[in-house]
Amino acid sequence: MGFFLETLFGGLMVGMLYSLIALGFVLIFKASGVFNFAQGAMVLFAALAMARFAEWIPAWTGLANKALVNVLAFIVACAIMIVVAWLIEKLVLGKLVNQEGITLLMATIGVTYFLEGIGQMLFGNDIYKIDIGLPKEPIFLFEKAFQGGVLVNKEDLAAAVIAAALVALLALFFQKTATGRALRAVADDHQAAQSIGIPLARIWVIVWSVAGIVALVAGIIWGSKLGVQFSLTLVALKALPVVILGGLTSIPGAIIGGLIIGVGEKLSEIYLGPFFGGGIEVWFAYVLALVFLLVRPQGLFGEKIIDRV
Amino acid sequence: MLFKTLKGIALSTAAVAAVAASMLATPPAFAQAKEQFFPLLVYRTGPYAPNGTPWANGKQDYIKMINARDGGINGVKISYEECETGYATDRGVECYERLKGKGASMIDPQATGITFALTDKAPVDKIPLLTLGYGLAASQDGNAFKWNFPLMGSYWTAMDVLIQYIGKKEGGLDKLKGKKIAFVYHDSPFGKEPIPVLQERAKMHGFEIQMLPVTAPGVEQKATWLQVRQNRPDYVLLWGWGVMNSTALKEAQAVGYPRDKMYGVWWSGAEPDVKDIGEGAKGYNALNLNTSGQSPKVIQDILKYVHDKGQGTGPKEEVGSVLYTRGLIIQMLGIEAVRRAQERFGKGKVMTGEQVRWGFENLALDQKKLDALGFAGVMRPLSTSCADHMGSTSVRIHTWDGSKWNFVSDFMQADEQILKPMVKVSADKYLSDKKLTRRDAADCGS
Amino acid sequence: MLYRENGQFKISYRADQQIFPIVQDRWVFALLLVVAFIAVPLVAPEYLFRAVLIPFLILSLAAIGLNILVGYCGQISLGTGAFMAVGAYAAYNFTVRIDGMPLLAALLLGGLSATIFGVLFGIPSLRIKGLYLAVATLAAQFFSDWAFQRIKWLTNDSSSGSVSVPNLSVFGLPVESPVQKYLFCLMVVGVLALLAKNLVRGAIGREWMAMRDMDVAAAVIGIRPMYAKLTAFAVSSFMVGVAGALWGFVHLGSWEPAAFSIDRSFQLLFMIIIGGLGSILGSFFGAAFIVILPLVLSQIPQWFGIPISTATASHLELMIFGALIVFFLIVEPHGLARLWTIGKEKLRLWPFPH
Amino acid sequence: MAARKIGDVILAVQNISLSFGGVKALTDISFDVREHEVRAIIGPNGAGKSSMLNCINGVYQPQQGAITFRGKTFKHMNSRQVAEMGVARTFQNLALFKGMSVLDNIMTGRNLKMKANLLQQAFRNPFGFSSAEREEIAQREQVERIIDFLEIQPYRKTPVGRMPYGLQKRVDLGRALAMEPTLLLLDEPMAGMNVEEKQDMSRFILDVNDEFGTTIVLIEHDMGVVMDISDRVVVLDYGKKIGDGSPEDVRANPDVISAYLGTAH
Repeated sequence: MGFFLETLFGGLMVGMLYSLIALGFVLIFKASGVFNFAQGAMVLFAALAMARFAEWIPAWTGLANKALVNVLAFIVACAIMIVVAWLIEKLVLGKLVNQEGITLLMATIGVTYFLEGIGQMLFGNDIYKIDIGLPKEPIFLFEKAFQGGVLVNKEDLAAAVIAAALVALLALFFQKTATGRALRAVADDHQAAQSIGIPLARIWVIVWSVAGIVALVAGIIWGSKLGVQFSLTLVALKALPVVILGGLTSIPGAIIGGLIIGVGEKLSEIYLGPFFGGGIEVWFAYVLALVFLLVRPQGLFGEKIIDRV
Repeated sequence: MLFKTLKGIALSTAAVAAVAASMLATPPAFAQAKEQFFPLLVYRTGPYAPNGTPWANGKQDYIKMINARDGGINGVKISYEECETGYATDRGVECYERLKGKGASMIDPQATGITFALTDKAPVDKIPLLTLGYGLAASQDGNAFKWNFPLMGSYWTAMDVLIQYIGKKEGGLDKLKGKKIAFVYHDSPFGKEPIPVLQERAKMHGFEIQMLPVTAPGVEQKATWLQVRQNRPDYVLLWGWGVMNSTALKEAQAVGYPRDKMYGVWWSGAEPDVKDIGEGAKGYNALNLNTSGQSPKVIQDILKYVHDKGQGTGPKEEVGSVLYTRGLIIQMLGIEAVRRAQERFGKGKVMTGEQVRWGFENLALDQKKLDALGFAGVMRPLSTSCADHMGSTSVRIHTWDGSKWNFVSDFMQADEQILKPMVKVSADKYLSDKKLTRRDAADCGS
Repeated sequence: MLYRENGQFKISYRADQQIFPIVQDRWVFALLLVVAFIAVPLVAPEYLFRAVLIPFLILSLAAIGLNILVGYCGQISLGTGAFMAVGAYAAYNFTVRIDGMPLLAALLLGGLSATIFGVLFGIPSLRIKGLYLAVATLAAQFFSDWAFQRIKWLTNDSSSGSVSVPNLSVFGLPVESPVQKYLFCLMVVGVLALLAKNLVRGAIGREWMAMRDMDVAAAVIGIRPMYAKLTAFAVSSFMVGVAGALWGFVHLGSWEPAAFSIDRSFQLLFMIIIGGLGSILGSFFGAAFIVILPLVLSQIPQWFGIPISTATASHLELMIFGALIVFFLIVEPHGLARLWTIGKEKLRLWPFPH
Repeated sequence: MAARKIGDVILAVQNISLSFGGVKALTDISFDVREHEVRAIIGPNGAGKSSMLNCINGVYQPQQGAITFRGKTFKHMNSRQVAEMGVARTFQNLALFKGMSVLDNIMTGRNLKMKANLLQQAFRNPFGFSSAEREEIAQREQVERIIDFLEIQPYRKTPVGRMPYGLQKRVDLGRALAMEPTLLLLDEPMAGMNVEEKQDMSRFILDVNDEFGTTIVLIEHDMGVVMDISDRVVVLDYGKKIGDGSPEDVRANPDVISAYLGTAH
């Protein structure tokens, strides 16, 4: 029982991180109808920027205060991601307006490769370290209830909290601010939004910037857990089933989907894995999502599609 | 208008590709007759780059040093070309095909998967494969694998030594009875190769093994370590490469598994695996085939003849690190094989693959030679024979103290009584699968 | 002035329906065949066969398969690697488990196994559309990665999970030397490419394209979406499967699941985007482009003496691939194939611009 | 207008109701179509005209009601069946296969008639003994007739995407005709056309109607056209039927007038 809870917690916390990345997907899809495969590359790129500047800033300026350095590095990384967003809008999306979703998807795969290449070229391809002082050692709960107690990883906990906070923040941003309303307007109907004078291009830059910053936060969390390294891009592949499970256009979908997948894959790995020789979590998430789609082709919270002719 | 020009560009891109194709038809300038060519298969990008890069740098620096210091091998200059495999088998094969055309006389594939693919091609192309400490365990049987040279050790010897050491810790192999040992391995030929020995030993000493495969590249280990946490094994054997190693250590820390109960293969015990965990990896143990540090003469020479001249392949501080040094050893062995071949087939000549193969098969690096080469203390003497393509495994355990690696054991050997028959069996299986026959004594002379 | 169709009047629909309605094209094609079958084997160096031609041919076949699915039927798949893997491992199992299984039969059986697998994973496409489907196809990818890694039976219990095939031969002729391998691939790919061409220019091809362009209208004129989509999946995965088997047997000789990873899937996707969606010829262009580009990049330093480190080279490769994908999607969504036809039209009008 | 004897009812729509989620698109619609007649469905935008056709050829599945075609009654239709029973259809905002040539677009209309299986098609060859090849040629001849009839010969091989709108409408019609339909559903065949184009299209429709005796159900906004070419008219508004009868009756019907106030052309 204790162990089950451990797994459950572990799954939920990982799930929260999946949600965070899935959120990036959903934001962009809602606003620009682009299924942004490059989300993972953006995570890597942002994390690399953060990690490297956290090294370079002290080297250049001789700053000692670690917290301050991290803040500075974070700001620089944000700036970089905004530039990236702007470039993507200018050079890619701006030129592919009104194209089919599939075309846009392929374009973002192109962007993925480009970012991976330039990211490693600019920032190197070693394992880098992001240290924002997240606690590493585990804590044990309910030690009386269960022998050995229930292990909860402080770092995961902190990560989950950060993720949750960010999600809340974004939800607020969407609901309350003028930009948020504009975003939703665009999401509902590009033409209409344009006609009432909402500048699409700017909206897109904003959305991609936000997605870029979400990617940065995700990158920092994963980075401080695993170290910043090429493989961070793979994290995005874990988020894909989340997105389609939750529905491409739904923020709550991304969150709940993330939790479902997170818990689902960990439980499956621990309790079903042994019968299959282990390692099933890699595809379990996808099969789960696939089976789910067969029941609801538009995902958990996605809108129903009606053919009009 | 713009699009017209862009289309123009596109058209010309296509044209370039076509031209390039034709240019490829005639591979650019072969290494001149007077140069011994070494193809360098490397991976400097992707999940395995952190470990692949120092290895590759070591190989390249050693060549540069030999050229600069000795002017080559008995006057034969060494030329080389790198090819990025990204640790991917098919790209490795492509690199092999590309570079062997330039007169390659030996290849260090730097990846087990690639080794497997090349093992069938090498005999056809007559190019020996140097797979120091990796590759096909069975290939130490030189009578079956004429062209493979897993010098200094295979995964089987590695596994065997680890079990022996753990046994010693427990105060005798018999004490392993009833113990639980978890095997966390990279789910690839690399990680699976040692399993037979582990099972054999488990049968012998009656300890229980828990298999925990990790899907490449190895960033997803949460579930793995939750399982470790659940079964609380007495020891964890780590068979990782690249980012998998550091991730494993971080997850171990996260579930609070004692690092000093973890033992890694010699590919899981280098600086990149632990440096950004620092204290968190304190107490973690791993095999190591070679020393690290900048004191040995060969390292000094490299600093003197290569890095001080600004010719260094990588950063200076990396010189002498574990994997860098292993790269040196591998390149040194390759070059010594050529030197040995020259002794028989003519000094100052460029050696062919077949001649170098003979060189590998008749290596006799005694302490004197090693000292002369500047490898005193870096590695143990090594000699091969027609039947034995490995030489002996003599390996030590080193432990991470939070800032550096320290050796905690003296040299250990694998138990050939156990391994020899296993090697023979699997070598024979390979031969029968491939419808090949063992080499006869006469062939050994060649 | 040489390239003209003026004065070539079609007096029958048959004549008008040929693959190459224009005389000059027929000549060019004939010449191409002569070169491919006779000239190349005589002159080309071994390296060219092993590092360029053989991979090019095999990947072209895979690209054709994928193009049928994505380019013609509009069902995007990110799991092509999986279908290649199924083809390769199925063929492998048939070879090692059945004594004296001839190579060709093994290849075809590999293809058929892939077909079954493909149809299986195609079924969702009846309900799931567009992006959702694209992601769903990744399930196939990751599942096969896992299956061939973990299910020992599939790799004939090889301790390491990597498999290798014994010496190849067809009808008693060895397929060992690069030239033999090249010719073998050339024939297999040639034949299958022709069949593919026949399908896409025939009734079924029109059904696929109809599904792609306007599925509702297609249904209304009596095209069964199920039949159209599943046949597309079937034919596509058959081709891809055979390609996979060739890749393992002829090109690699010994392989592990990683040879058919998701990177392979993307690589193939790039081939058809760059080569041209909905074009058999384009599949060849794309394959050629993707196979040659990295080699060129790696050779550039030698040609121009620019010192460029291996790492930089491969990073550049990633960047150039990425940039090219975007570039083609923006500028010429129909890829090199379209540029080819444009070139031809220009040539047809030459020297008079209009 | 040629003397066409109007026959018995071949299509009867009974109490059809259709809704998406909460939104009612059609409520309790009933009307019938006689053989050989030209039946028009009119009504303001969003009156549910297209939805009606979509129910008839199985794109939508009505929640209530039934459709009787040639004596057979269906709860809801299945597109394939409908097509096999000889119902063809053109679309309001062109649903042509943009990537394909005019020829291929119309050829798809013949697909139902083509029997060669996958393998026969794959091994198709010009050496005479290939059934697939023969079939292609046979069908091609039929299609060429339609191309001549619609006077679009010069565009045979151009991708429809690149053709002027008016001609695309013809191709749409051609694709439907290729099915040799007994019942032809035309969804605003003249929308967005100039006067000449409209005249051409009307001519084609009437020719089809009396040369092949094809029954025609057509949705049209242009009252002028409707009055000229249709025998009977159904009027929909907000998913309800508000009028049914000869052009004259309908024109006189007050509900219709009020529905059209402002929206009439």
